[in-house]
Amino acid sequence: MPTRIVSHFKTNIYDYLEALPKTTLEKLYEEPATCLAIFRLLPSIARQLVMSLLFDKEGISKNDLIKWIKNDKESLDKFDEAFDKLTKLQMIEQNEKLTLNESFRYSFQDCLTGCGSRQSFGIPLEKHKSKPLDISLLDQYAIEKWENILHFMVGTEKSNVPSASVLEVVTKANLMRDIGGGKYEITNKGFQFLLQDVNTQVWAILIQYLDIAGVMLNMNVVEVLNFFFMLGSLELGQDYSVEGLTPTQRQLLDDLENYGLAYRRKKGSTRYYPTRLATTLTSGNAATVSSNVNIDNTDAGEDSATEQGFIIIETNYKLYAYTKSQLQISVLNLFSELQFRFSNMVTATITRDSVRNALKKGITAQQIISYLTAHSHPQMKKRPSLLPSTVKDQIQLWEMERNRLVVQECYLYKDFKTWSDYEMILKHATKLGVVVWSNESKKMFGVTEAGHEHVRAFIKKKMAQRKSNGTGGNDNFMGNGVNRSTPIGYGDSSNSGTPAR
Amino acid sequence: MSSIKDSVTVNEDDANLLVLIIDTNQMNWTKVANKQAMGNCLTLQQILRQLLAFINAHLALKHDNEVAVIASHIGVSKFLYPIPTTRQKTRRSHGDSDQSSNSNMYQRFRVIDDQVTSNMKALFENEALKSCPDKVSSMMAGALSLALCYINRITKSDEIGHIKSRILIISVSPDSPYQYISIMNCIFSAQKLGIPIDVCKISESDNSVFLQQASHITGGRYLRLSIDQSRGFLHFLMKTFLPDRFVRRHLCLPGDEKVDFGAACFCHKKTINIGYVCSVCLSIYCQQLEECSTCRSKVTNGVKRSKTNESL
Amino acid sequence: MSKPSSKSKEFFIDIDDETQNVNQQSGYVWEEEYKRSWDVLQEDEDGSLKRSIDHLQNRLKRKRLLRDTSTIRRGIIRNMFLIIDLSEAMMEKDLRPSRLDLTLSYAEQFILEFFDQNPISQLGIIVSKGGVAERLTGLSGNPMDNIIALKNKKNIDVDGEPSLQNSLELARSSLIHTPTHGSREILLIMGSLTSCDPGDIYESIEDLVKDNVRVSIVGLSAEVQICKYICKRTKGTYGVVLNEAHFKDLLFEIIPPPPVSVAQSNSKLVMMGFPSSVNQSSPYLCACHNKPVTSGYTCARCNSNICDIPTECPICELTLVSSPHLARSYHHLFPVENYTEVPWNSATTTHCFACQISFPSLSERTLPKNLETSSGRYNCQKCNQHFCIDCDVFVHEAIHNCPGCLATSQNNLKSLMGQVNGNFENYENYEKMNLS
Amino acid sequence: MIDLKKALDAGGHCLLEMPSGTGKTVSLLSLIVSYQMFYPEKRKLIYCSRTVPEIEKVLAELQNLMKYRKSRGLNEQFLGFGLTSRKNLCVHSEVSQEKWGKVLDAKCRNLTASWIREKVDLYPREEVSLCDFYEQLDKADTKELLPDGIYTIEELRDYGKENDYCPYYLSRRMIHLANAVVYSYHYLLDPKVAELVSKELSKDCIVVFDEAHNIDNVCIESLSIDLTKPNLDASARSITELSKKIEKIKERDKEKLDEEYTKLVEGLKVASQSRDEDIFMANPVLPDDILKEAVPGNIRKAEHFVTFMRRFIEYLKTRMRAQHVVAESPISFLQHCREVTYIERKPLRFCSQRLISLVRTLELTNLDEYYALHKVAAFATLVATYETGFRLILEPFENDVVPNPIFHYTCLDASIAIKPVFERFKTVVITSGTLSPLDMYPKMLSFTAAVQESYSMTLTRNCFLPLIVTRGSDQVAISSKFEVRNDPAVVRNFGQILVEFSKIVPDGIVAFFPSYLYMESIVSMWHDMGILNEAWKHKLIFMETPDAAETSLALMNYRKACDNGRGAILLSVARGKVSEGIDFDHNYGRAVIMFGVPYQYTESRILKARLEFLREKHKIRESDFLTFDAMRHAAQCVGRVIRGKTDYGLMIFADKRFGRMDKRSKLPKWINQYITETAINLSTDMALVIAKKFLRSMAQPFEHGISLWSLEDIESKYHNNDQNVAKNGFTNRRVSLKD
Repeated sequence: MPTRIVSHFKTNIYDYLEALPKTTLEKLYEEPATCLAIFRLLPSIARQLVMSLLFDKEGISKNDLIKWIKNDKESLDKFDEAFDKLTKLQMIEQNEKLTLNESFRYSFQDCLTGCGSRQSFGIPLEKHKSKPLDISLLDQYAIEKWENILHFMVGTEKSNVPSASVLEVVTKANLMRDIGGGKYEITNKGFQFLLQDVNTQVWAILIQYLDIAGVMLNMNVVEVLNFFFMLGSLELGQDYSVEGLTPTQRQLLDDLENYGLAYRRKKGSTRYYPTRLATTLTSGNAATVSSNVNIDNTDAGEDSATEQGFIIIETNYKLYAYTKSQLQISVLNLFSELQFRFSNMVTATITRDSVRNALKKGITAQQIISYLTAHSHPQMKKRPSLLPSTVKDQIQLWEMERNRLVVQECYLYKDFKTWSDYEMILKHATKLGVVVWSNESKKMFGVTEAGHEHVRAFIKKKMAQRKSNGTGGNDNFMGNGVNRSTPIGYGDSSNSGTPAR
Repeated sequence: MSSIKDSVTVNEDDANLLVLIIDTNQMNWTKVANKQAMGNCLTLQQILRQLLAFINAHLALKHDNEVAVIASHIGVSKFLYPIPTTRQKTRRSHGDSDQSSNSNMYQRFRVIDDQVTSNMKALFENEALKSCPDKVSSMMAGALSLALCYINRITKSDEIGHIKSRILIISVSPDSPYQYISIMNCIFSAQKLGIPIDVCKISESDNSVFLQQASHITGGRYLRLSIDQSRGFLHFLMKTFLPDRFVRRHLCLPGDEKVDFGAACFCHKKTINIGYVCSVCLSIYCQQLEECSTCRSKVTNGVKRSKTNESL
Repeated sequence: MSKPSSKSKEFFIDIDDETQNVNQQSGYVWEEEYKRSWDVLQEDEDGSLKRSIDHLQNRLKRKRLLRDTSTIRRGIIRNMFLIIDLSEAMMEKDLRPSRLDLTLSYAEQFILEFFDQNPISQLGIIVSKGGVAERLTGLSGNPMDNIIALKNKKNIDVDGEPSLQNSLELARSSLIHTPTHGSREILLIMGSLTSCDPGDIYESIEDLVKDNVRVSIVGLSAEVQICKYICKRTKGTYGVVLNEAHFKDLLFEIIPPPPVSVAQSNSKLVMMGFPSSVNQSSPYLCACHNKPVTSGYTCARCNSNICDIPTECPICELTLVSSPHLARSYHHLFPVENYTEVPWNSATTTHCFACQISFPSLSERTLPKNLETSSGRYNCQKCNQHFCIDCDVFVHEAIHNCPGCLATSQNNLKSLMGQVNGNFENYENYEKMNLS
Repeated sequence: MIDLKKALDAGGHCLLEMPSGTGKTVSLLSLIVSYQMFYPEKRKLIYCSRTVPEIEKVLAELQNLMKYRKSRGLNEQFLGFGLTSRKNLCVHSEVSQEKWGKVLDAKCRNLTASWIREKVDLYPREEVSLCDFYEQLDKADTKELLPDGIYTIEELRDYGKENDYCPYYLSRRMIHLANAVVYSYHYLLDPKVAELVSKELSKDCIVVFDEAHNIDNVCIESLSIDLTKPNLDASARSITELSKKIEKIKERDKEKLDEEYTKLVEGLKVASQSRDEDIFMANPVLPDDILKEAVPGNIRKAEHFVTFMRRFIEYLKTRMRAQHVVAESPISFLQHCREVTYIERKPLRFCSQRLISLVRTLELTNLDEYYALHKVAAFATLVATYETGFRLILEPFENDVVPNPIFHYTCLDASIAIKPVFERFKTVVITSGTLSPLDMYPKMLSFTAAVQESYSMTLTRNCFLPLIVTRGSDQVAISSKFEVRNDPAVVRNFGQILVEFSKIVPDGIVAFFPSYLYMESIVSMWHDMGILNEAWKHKLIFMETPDAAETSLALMNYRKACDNGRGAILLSVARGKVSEGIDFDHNYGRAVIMFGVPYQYTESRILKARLEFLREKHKIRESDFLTFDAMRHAAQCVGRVIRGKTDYGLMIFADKRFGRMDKRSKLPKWINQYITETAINLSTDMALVIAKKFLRSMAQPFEHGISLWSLEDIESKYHNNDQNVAKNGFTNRRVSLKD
């Protein structure tokens, strides 16, 4: 499966899960933690459905269920979407009545009621033994580890080469490309990757890891996933014992340390701490929101700062970023021109060129925008529209202006003898709706690959007719008839190719 | 009766604050319990268990969903969760409460459940309350006021207006007359703030008029469970009261039948269609009097308008 | 005069603080700068400074609150005429977007809020332009009619000067017919500084006094002697707006029902109908607007269809309300007592009783001695619970119950009764009515 | 107040500038009174004010004060009353009906003159009407005429009515017994009057000149005389009259004349004991040496004198015929006079006395007919008396066209008239709302002030807002300068200001122009420009006219309009009646607009002469004096608007010249301190914005705005303390003395 980089981790992981075979899912559903995590990935209606189905065994028929939905367009659509997802994920079993997947239902019930004995939420150790670990320290650790990887990708000097396994994943995900001699260089995907928020990045990596795990390290995917989801449900700053983890998972733990998801005092200690990266795995925009919901929120620390956002953009395309981190700065550098750099902030401007550079690297305007939105300063958040619309639109415009041209493969028909022939064929083609482009004066037109066959067939038929009613004449109906035009290149570089519609 | 349905726009990824008001009047619960046919007996404990599950469900819906639980008890209403404590204390409490057995429950669920149960225990053990004038009613008004204050604070505290709140009342006790005004006040202010008040009334026959109005005016849901229905209590909860304000737009939920506000005269307590209202204290009578029995103000009778109308 | 100016700052900020959903945030210039500095303070972690300002703000928040809560009779049933000046002066742009537009939009908000707070009152609108006064709507209990009248463009074009006397006279002429148990009020929004009157206005004023009509005036530009006189004479209020926010405040000060001296308030029994609501599948015409509707109410006496209550039955003139409407007005009759600030030495509580927010504790109190700070606790006299400033405000502005009194066993009945005995002997009445 | 006390102790003169409407009068009185009350030698308080209403005000204040002191437990006998002309005091049935001051005086005198009463004694049968009020008074014993207390003029009349005393003479007689006398300047300054009224005042009197900002003018007027042709003709006539009379008497009883003659020989002592009823005849303050001398021979005989006078008058007439303006010093005048008519200087000097004695011997009644003649006599005397500080100006044409010759004999030196006052009395307090620049007055009045202070005003809120508008919205500079004053652009801008402010200012606006002429011209131009109509939309417009009656009518309606909310504008003139006497408190004046700087009419020769003199004598540059004069008037006008601390108003100076430092610095301190940098160079629109804001904030209820315990309160408290301290101090001392 190709690693698509997507704007949000939900879809990311979701896609992955969808792809999994029923059996695996079944297995997954045995873990309450996993159930909870997956459950949270669902759209709200779907969640509602699950909840309502959760506590009746006999289930209800779909029609009854639909009765429950207001019947206006919007609601019904939402319902369908939800329903579709559920089925895809094998959560709903649809025989004459709808019921939840058995194992899912049980373990999720357990999850809510706290019965069962799966211990799927990690085994916390008693506090009294060891003094609790300072959270800020954990954050520090996580950030350090994680950013180290990113640094490496960006290729900032201070970065030191991360562990082999990490490298492998990174290359596999083709965020970087091995250019021999232990040298790596970042790829377009890499750049895009950089722009996403931490959560998505983590998932991207993890999923990558899953692939590898499945194939090379022949780990049990289920266990791995379970472990991930479990991490997601753990408490920050709480320490957990490794007992009750399968060997695979223990092995996994070592790797995760490299990413800064988990922390252990020393190698092979029986106690591990999940870091913020881990605990926020399953909770999308948690970091920003929870900070002002919690009655007493403990999160201070660098990444929370970055989570809080540090970028201020003015309508005049000026950009002020309150950050020290080399990484963030170099990321900014991807799509803006840095101007000044101060101890705790940098100023930059977003210009056409800077954006185009970014676009050339394969970064989409959408990504830039989402990046800016994700990291925008609390001050900006106060305003109704987060980014100044001028900037936002302009960036998109800049992107569009690159894709004035789209490329489409097509067959070019030319050198018609007579106008009538041309016209007749064209008429037919248009009837089929396969005409891509046509030109009276040159007596040319192009049809899609799909259309090609039909058109040719049609022509043959015509020719046959002519032959039959022996109008003799030379038989090259259309001189050196069809030739396939394969335009190359794309974007604004393309002077070949057929004009877009 | 103009009742505002969600004046504020709710988005899919809004956090939801659910303030759950539990009527914890043992007398009435036991009453309910006694009413049971043998076998399916519904005690407060059971209810509580189911409620906890419900709370968890609510929290499970979203990572950043919040919940507050208030007990409307005999003669007192109290916060069960959250109980503000200084930071390190909370830590410790986690520490204390985590028997490793509990490890197969989501941390957040556990914390909340523990607190709620323990606080409620404390509430019941509290001797002082046993000696309370009226045993029938519960301090619904107080609970509502608390809830509103809490919500008010939370909504103030997040500037991006990300949190949407609602109130759910689980009630068994009959309305206490004394609380009429205060409950009404609560209702109106809730209406102003655009906070729907859901009501789940567990009783055999009689509806709670106050609470009916509450849910009707604030655009919430009112649902009365007769005892034997209340076996599937949790199920009802899940189906009716779990959906947050966003989802509700797409679901048709039970219990929004029209409510009629019949008024009753103060003098004979009989429902009337046309009555006489004292211009000073707005008390209602079914016929002319010399003096308003409520505010003792002499009535200069001969109500102009009414005369003209009689002639009609 | 640095001191005074700062003073005024404070005073104004408070205005802005508690104007909820003020559609424009433009406060006063000096207030702006004040706010900025305040932000700055927040950013640097200087606790003490932040605190002091916190304290400052609290004081301001409360200043508004301290209104008299002595349970005096209030004219619950009100008859009010809203007079709007439509002279050319209203085209001035000194209030954004223009005096007129702002006035109209506020007038609308005012009307809604007015009926929300005084459901069984009546209100009519008079406009005055070109030296004449014209009645847009007569007294009616229906907010919508009034608002619609205001929305109607042809009603609100400006011209010439207003006429104080004419409009007052016009208002009076319709007010004197209202039954005496209701209060008679006039709210005049005056943009112009001059008025062209046919006769001696002082006579008209005397008449107003005679018929105890209370005139309140909101001036949009400057203080005019005659207005001041009128208000003083008729025991109304006179205010001149400083800016948009202040304008709104002045208007909304009129909304809570005015106290009436027991002497002049002779109570009456007003006949009212409590209509039953109807829901029909097939639409029918309503008596009030002759529009087809499917749901509404039927008059308790003549069974004519009305689309919304409270209102006056168009057929038999019976006032139609529902018990909640009456209930809405109750909190005017039982205001919550003001909370008193708790001195540090008795600041024992750790958190607000109502919203559970934790109080600043003495230990972490590091302050320059010169400015004394509040303990952030406010105490209810009855139940002796402590509340935070926000709750204090919220309780008095929105809920109108003291959570403490209601939520604590010892004095809940007592307090309730106490509240009541303030005014009435057998309070129970209130309850029975709704046990139907 | 401290300062005042110092001055009193030091027995020096002092000069105090106190903002109007801040209880100036009362604070003065309270201190002085307590001061008087303490010291054994009860120094008399003489309080000079400008107009009758002001006198009334002062008396009222005084009453309150005494009430207060009584309430504070010290009851002392204190006599205070106002003194004013017969016109205001007379209670006689028909006499008091008289409208015209002079005539009234005359009538009164006809009933009270000494010889008339003698006549009554002589021939009882012959029936002669007398004023029985006066008779009563005469019979009564001066001692217990008037019980202690404070009498306002009104009360005085009532008192008079009750016990049939003539209030006028009563007050005159009581002066030397009173502790406090309140009267108008003239009684002190005008030598003719002063001589009788004020001469028995002891040296240690405390003299207060209130509202004394233009005291110098008063002084000057009191010594200036204008002779017109009619005057001369009249006097000529009365001369002939005289001669006739003389003839008659010659026949009837010769000896009377002889006796008079001898009297004259003995010298003028007789004249000096002229009796109080004959104010009219009082002779100007003459240098003592003259008083000693005897009347020169050539006019001792009546007929000689008459002819002498005739000659002099003829001479004057001839002078009048001159076609060109003449300005000369008294000396040269006398020179010329001698050459032409051989009239020596010395006899001229005695004219007025001679005339007086003559009149008495002839026992003339209805003296008002001789008014002109006396004027001439006085003129003669003055001319002959003073060489310096005076000037004779002959203007053949009234404003250079109408042939109406006038002989101005103008005093240029204010100090002359006031000199005796300063010399005579130990302490003279000169105070007003507008005296800046302070050093000006001592110079002009040539005295040395022990104390001169200008008090700044401290207010509960900045209750007035001075704005200096220098250009119109179109940025054209505005000014009433002579060159540009009629430039339409300027006029339009002036108009603009009027209109705009009439839009935003509630109730009353008062607008001042430098002069009637200018006002008229501008108003007519405005009319043509349609500006008036514009203004009419917002306010009614009234105008002040030279005619007092019209003006007061206008005023009345103006007030009405302000009261009933219509709003009004009053156009008036900087030196007119409105600018001086009348207050525009509260809604009667929410704004004052000064259109242009109220300079005097510089073409006037008298003024020129005066300027010249000032330059010579006091080294005061013309420009300085002019601006000084202009600004003090401006300040006066502007000061009208704010009376008391509840009051508030705008002060708009519409002229770019106000912006200059030299002008502003001459404004009184209490105004100056509120002129902010931003407000000194505004264009109309800017001014409007500021004004709007100001009006809004002023409209807010009081306590809102500003700190409750205002500086003012503190200060006033401080005053009280001060007094109390003083009092207590005194009382204690008194006690100690007793022991």
